[in-house]
Amino acid sequence: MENGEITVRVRFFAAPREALGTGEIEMEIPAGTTVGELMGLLMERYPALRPYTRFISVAVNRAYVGMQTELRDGDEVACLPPVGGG
Amino acid sequence: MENGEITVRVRFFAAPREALGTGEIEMEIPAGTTVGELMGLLMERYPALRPYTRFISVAVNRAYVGMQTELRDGDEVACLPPVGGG
Amino acid sequence: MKLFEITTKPISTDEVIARLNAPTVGAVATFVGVVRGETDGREVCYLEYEAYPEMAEKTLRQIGDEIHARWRTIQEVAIVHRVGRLQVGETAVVIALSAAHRPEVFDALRYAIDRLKEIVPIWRKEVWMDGAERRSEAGE
Amino acid sequence: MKLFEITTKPISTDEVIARLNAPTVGAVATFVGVVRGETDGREVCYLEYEAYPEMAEKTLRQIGDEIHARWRTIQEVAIVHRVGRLQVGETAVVIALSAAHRPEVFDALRYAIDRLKEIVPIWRKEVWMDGAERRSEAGE
Repeated sequence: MENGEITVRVRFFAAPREALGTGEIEMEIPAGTTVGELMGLLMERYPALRPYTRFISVAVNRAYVGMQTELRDGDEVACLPPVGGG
Repeated sequence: MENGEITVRVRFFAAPREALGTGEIEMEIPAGTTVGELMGLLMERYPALRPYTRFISVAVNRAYVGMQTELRDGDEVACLPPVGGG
Repeated sequence: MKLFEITTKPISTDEVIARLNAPTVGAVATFVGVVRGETDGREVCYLEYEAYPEMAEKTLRQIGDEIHARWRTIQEVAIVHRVGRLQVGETAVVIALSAAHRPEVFDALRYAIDRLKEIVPIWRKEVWMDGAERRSEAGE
Repeated sequence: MKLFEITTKPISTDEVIARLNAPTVGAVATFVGVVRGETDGREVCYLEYEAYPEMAEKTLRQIGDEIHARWRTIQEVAIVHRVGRLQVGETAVVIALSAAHRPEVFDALRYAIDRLKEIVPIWRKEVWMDGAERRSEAGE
């Protein structure tokens, strides 16, 4: 890749976390990868996550973002199923 | 009076109570006296109450009543200035 | 446990909420009235609340009945009002009401405190630091 | 004292209200979310709440900011949400907000709990007495 690789932390909660068997992984991805592309890579590599794809919102560095957001080295990405507090 | 005399307790609170110097008096009044007539008698007998006349609501036996209500022997009448709880 | 009470003792919101306790309760809303340290730009020394206690408890119960008639999802209502001398920061009143779910608790809560201020025979005397006083019944 | 907190410990409404303490406070409204003993006609054994705690506290703070922007009379907002295993009758969340006078506290309170349920990353798993489970993220 022209800008090399970056590393991001990806965090999981609730049902996807249990399906995956862990709450956190590291991913090495090409610089310039978007959130949407990262989701695609995750679903490819971890079939257990596939049932949740449609329902997941994504936060980067603890703020909701859109799928077009470009990731940067060291970002904390969180896969958030629909929330249910209160 | 054709039906004789009845006795009612009259209770006072807040400013009228302090103006009167007591929280409770007994009044002997003619049977058939209305709340409005009792208020007239009180103002006549206790000039200290006169500044409060316009502002007083009346409860008989712990329920708000109108001035036309006829009093009965043993009634508890309360002179209530505008309330200010909360 | 009384749901509608005039008391001379300090009020705990947790304790009033506990009076509503039932396995069907999912949402509780409370209104807490607190003695402010300043009114009209004057520093408050203390407040003195006086009630017609028997009628005050009866009218508090009436407010509960009115709420049950208007909002069918409200399970219980408890209202505790303190009387006597209260210092700045102390709680004068706690209104708590419960429901399985939240939609109606906010309107019912607002109704409860509005009605309390209309019909419950309780009076308040503010005593300021400069020695002046103001009584609620003199108008605000 | 934290105004926006995710905790594993039991929550006291009195203690959350005390976080708002100031001589300018005259009215406090609270919403208390409680674990119900029954959902969909099934008896609840316990609830398990899970959070993304760092983001949950950040979004709670955001709700406070939104309230201050919309209702200028609101003085302070505190929101404490518990996570972990909760039994029936235990408090999951307390929202408390303060003002000098009451008019806006009810709308602001309703807004706070509505927003919490929309944006704060917390999830709930209901475990019923019959052993079945339901997760909030599976839809209700």
